[in-house]
Amino acid sequence: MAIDPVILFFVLGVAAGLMRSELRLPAPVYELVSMILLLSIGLKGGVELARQPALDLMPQIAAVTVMGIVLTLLAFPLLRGLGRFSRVDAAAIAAHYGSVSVGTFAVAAAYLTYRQIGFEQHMPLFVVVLEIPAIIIGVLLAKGLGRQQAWGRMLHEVLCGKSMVLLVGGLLVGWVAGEDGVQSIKPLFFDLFKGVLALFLLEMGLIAAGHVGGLLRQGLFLLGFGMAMPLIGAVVGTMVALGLGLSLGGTVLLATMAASASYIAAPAAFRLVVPEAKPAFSLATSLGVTFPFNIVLGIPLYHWMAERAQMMKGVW
Amino acid sequence: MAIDPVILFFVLGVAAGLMRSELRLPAPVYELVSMILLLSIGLKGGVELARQPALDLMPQIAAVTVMGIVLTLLAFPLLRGLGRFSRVDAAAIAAHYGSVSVGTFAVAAAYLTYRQIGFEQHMPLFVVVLEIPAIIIGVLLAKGLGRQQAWGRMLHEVLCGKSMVLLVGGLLVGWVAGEDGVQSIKPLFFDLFKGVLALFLLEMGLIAAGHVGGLLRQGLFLLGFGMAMPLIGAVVGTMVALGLGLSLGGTVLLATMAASASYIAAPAAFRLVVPEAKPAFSLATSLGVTFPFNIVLGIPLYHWMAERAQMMKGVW
Amino acid sequence: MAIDPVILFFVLGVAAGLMRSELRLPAPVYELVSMILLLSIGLKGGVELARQPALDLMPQIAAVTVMGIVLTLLAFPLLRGLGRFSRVDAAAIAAHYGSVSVGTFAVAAAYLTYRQIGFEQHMPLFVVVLEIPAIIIGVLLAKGLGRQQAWGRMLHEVLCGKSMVLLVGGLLVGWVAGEDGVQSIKPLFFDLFKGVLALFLLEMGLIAAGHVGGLLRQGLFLLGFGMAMPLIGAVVGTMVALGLGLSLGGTVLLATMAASASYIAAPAAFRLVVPEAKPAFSLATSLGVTFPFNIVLGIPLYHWMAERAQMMKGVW
Amino acid sequence: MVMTAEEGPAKLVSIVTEAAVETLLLREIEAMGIDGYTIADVRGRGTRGRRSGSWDASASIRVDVVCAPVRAEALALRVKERFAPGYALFIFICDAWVP
Amino acid sequence: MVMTAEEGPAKLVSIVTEAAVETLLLREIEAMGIDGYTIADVRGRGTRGRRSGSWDASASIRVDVVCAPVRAEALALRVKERFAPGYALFIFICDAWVP
Amino acid sequence: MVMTAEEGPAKLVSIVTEAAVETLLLREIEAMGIDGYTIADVRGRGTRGRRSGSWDASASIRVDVVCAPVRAEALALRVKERFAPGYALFIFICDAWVP
Ligand SMILES: Nc1ncnc2c1ncn2[C@@H]1O[C@H](COP(=O)(O)O)[C@@H](O)[C@H]1O
Ligand SMILES: Nc1ncnc2c1ncn2[C@@H]1O[C@H](COP(=O)(O)O)[C@@H](O)[C@H]1O
Ligand SMILES: Nc1ncnc2c1ncn2[C@@H]1O[C@H](COP(=O)(O)O)[C@@H](O)[C@H]1O
Ligand code: NA
Ligand code: NA
Ligand code: NA
Repeated sequence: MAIDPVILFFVLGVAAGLMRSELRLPAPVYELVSMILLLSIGLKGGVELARQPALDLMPQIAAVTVMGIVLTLLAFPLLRGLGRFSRVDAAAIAAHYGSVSVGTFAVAAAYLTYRQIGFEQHMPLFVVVLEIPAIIIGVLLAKGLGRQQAWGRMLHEVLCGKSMVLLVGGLLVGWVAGEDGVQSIKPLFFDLFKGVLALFLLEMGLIAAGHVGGLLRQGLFLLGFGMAMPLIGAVVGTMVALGLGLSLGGTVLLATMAASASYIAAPAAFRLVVPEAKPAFSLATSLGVTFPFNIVLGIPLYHWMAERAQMMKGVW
Repeated sequence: MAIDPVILFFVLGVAAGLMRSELRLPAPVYELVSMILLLSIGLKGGVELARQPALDLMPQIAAVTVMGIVLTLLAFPLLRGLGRFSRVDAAAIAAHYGSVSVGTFAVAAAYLTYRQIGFEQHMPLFVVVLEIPAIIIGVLLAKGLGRQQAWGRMLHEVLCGKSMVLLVGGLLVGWVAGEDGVQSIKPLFFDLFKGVLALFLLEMGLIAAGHVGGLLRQGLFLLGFGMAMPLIGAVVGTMVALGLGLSLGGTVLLATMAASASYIAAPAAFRLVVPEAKPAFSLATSLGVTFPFNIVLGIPLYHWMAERAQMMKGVW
Repeated sequence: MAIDPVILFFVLGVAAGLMRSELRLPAPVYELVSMILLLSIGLKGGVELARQPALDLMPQIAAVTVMGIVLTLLAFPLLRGLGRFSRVDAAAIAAHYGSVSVGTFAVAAAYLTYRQIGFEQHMPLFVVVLEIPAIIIGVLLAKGLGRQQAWGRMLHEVLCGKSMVLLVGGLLVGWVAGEDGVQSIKPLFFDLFKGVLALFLLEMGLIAAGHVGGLLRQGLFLLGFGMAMPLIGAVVGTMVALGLGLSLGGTVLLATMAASASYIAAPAAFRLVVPEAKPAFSLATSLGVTFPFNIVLGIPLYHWMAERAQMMKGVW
Repeated sequence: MVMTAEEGPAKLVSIVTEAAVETLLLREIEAMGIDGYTIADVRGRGTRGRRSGSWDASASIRVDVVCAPVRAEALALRVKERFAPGYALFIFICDAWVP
Repeated sequence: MVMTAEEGPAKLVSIVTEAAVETLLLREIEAMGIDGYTIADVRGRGTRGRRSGSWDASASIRVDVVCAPVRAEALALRVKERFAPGYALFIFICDAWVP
Repeated sequence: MVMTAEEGPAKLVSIVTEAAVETLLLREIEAMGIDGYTIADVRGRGTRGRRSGSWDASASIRVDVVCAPVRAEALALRVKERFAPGYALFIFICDAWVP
């Protein structure tokens, strides 16, 4: 089966970056592109929320929240013990992995659509839900519960960050407007989605290529962690999905979310709230290793894993 | 009936602005978005112009021109007498209200389409027509007829301003190319229109939120004026529409145009030609009060008014 | 028959430029627009490449490569002998005319689609092929074969320039993904193509208007050359197309490519590799004369010429 | 007559003002016979409030002119006289050296 | 109390730092009673590596503040103290003159 | 060896040139052992005409380098020698102080 072209755009970006081409998305274009992606994912989740009673989703939302916290608490001791990172750095990296990457989610959704595998339409809602708890736990791990005063500002930075406002805002707009309401804005936010994602992945490829050098300098631990942690996350995500009774497609998506590491909301929040944490560590790992790993190898692997898991579950 | 999502984007922008989120459209994206809107409205008007003999529209064009002048001359004494504004400030604000807001027009057209209420397809032409006379009268009120020399430059600023070139240019392109000709550029300029309008309104919401503070400082008069003047305008617009025999939808649109205040062409022209006029007054009122008032409350109200008026006319 | 609206956008740009309007595309928007155009043309070529055995196209690719070299070698002595240009300037201008203008190609393809004249779908491939040889020959003419050392860097600049990476990258993505694969990104890269081309031509019009002054100063030779050279190119292109047995549409396209002068890849490469060549000469001629000449008069003329040629060929 | 910044001691005159007057300001500068300047799009805050740069009405530019010391003060005064009454405007001058 | 750059001798304090802290930095500057500054979006390189400016995490800003000479050093120190430990930050000061 | 701007007196070297040579220029600067600079996208006018910045061929950059006074002149000369013959280029130097 052919490769999804959006992945090819990522590969093109990496190649251009390694060839030292001067190609780059101008900053305002990158902002436009990521704005459309975030709003679009939010809108999709909101439209689904409008379709079913929100209360019915509460148990799933709770489970996903707990999953975000558990993943952060799993990653932290690994980084602290095996990786010998300082407390703040371990906490920051752990929070990135407990949180979620919108771009990876979009690639996985595209992967399923491309193969005509259905999934629960409210999955984008979980992207929004999963962004937050890991960041809060990460900050707690980094700073302890001591400095009360900064919490207000921290919550403000997390909840009023650009990406969060667009995701949650899109969700609310989609929820209030509903399926019929969003028809008129579909051509921009839904039809163009894959094309815009292609441009986004092109830039992500260029950025990832730029992080390769930094990664080699920081030693092999992060390279290994950046591929092992997604696998742990995918197993956890698959188990949660089974527990929630999600479909095959939904299982693949939740596994991918758990496996993915944030590179938009988490870096922005940590930069402001825990500036001592070095962004080079978390970004190089999440963007330079985990993101390409997930979109090229991970998603097909989680697909295979979800198939096995669904089969085994059927047997029991 | 559900709320149009484009309005929700405006509300999202206001909310994000008040929450002091760092969300903002980068300047080049704002320019792209407003370019597409202006060209699109011009193109639509031009395509209609191509469909019917331009001469037939002359009486309507003349009536709309006179309406723009009358509205400016109505607003000026109100601002001078009741508001106690200086001559130049009163003239500038009056010109903003005699002119028209492209964004408000677009929201009203979307409102009608959403409710499947038809309207004369040449209405965008009136947007173009209505931009100019109020600005010229406003400059005359501010400066008197004395300084001959500056008139050439003033006309140049008004007619060669970015927004005017795009509106009139789009109109001419649409006129020459005609319905068939513009088919190939429809996906960008027509299909994406509502989505692009949503992004525009998001930014307008952010800007409006930023003007709230300024408004409170300038006292209550402008707050009242910013809601009373649209009502006066809407009544005038409805009457003109009845006189011209427009349909229900056309009446709503002309009332909305009359009720709306410019925040693109007029500010740009006045900044260059009458710099003594303080933009804070006119912009805070037109963007911070009249624009949200119109899109949230005004348009449904003018719809109701137009229905009444059409019924009364039918009775006579 | 109506004029294609994309041409009207160019005319609008020229008019706005001459009227000294402040209208301009912000630099990041220009970059986005040209990125989409280049990727789109590459993708289209690649999809076609996927459809037919690449080997079958080898003879055509070779013929087009030779055509690019011949055109450069034709232009050089004209510029050196008649135009009395310095060696480097003559070489630079010649390379621009041996290379190809993506914008002109897009206008010609739109012209044919508009008139429902079919053409070989792999023509975009030739755009990519034709970009390169003229630049290399031009640099050879300017610098001689002497300075070995700079060749690596020169090839890097030519092949890793932004426009080349996007064209070739799009081609490879389209090739690997194939017709089915690119379906999901069609709305952005294919459906919006003409609208995006309209914005591009608007900016090209503004730039061309700015070059009019420079052109008059550089004397009449370049004015004449900028119209004569496309005619020579079109004749060469038509002959090559006949030799290759292309359809009517394919003949028009190849003639137009041969007639067109580069203003993206060639200027960028020469600026870096042969900085002594004055860009004012080559850009003013290619953008200020040849580009408008081709899109307004040239393409219909080459259409007429191709019809004659096809008829004459039929007679033999 | 056209004058360019000559080598040696010079002044850097930085003019921050509204983007709306770019054309008028450049015309004024060129009318003094100065034809070297560099423009950047900026945002900021001053006595006339915050200018966020996000849309036309709030866009600012910074025009940097390196010129002979004797012309710097004259340029600054002329620009101030012409534009300070109506527009957000801030000017500062630094010593510079053109190598 | 609000202080604006007065005419006469002054200092230009140029602060280059991460775009992420724009709001915090401006709050700090304003807390010193300074309400005039100009901001530009930039990219660059320094002791903390290359900052390409192409996306959020790598975006830099340059904030130029013209103020009274006595406050320049204090401003620079306060900003350094607050932001240098956690963020990419570079400050330099030039003599200026407000005409 | 890598040198960063040290605290104390320094020079600010501002280089305005064509965006096309950004990579080459930075390589030249780094070859002198300087690894601190700030880049802004600008437009402007000079002896080689107007550069509107609206598309590739007309794009300009401004590279600001703060370095030790002894290296400033050398940097400026080296850049002039390499780029002035072929490219639009303007350099000016100001006294600066790194706090
Ligand atoms: N003290 C200052 N330092 C740096 N920039 C300033 C200063 N004062 C004003 N500006 C800039 O100049 C613009 C206009 O200033 P003003 O007319 O005082 O509002 C502001 O928006 C700032 O960008
Ligand atoms: N010597 C210098 N000259 C000019 N700009 C500098 C210099 N050093 C640092 N910068 C700027 O300040 C930012 C932060 O510097 P740093 O914290 O040293 O990485 C860099 O990304 C540059 O934009
Ligand atoms: N006197 C000057 N003051 C400020 N910037 C200048 C000056 N002269 C030239 N420039 C800038 O340097 C660029 C190249 O200069 P030139 O090589 O003289 O055309 C111009 O496009 C301007 O942006
Ligand atoms: Na995760
Ligand atoms: Na009105
Ligand atoms: Na050619």
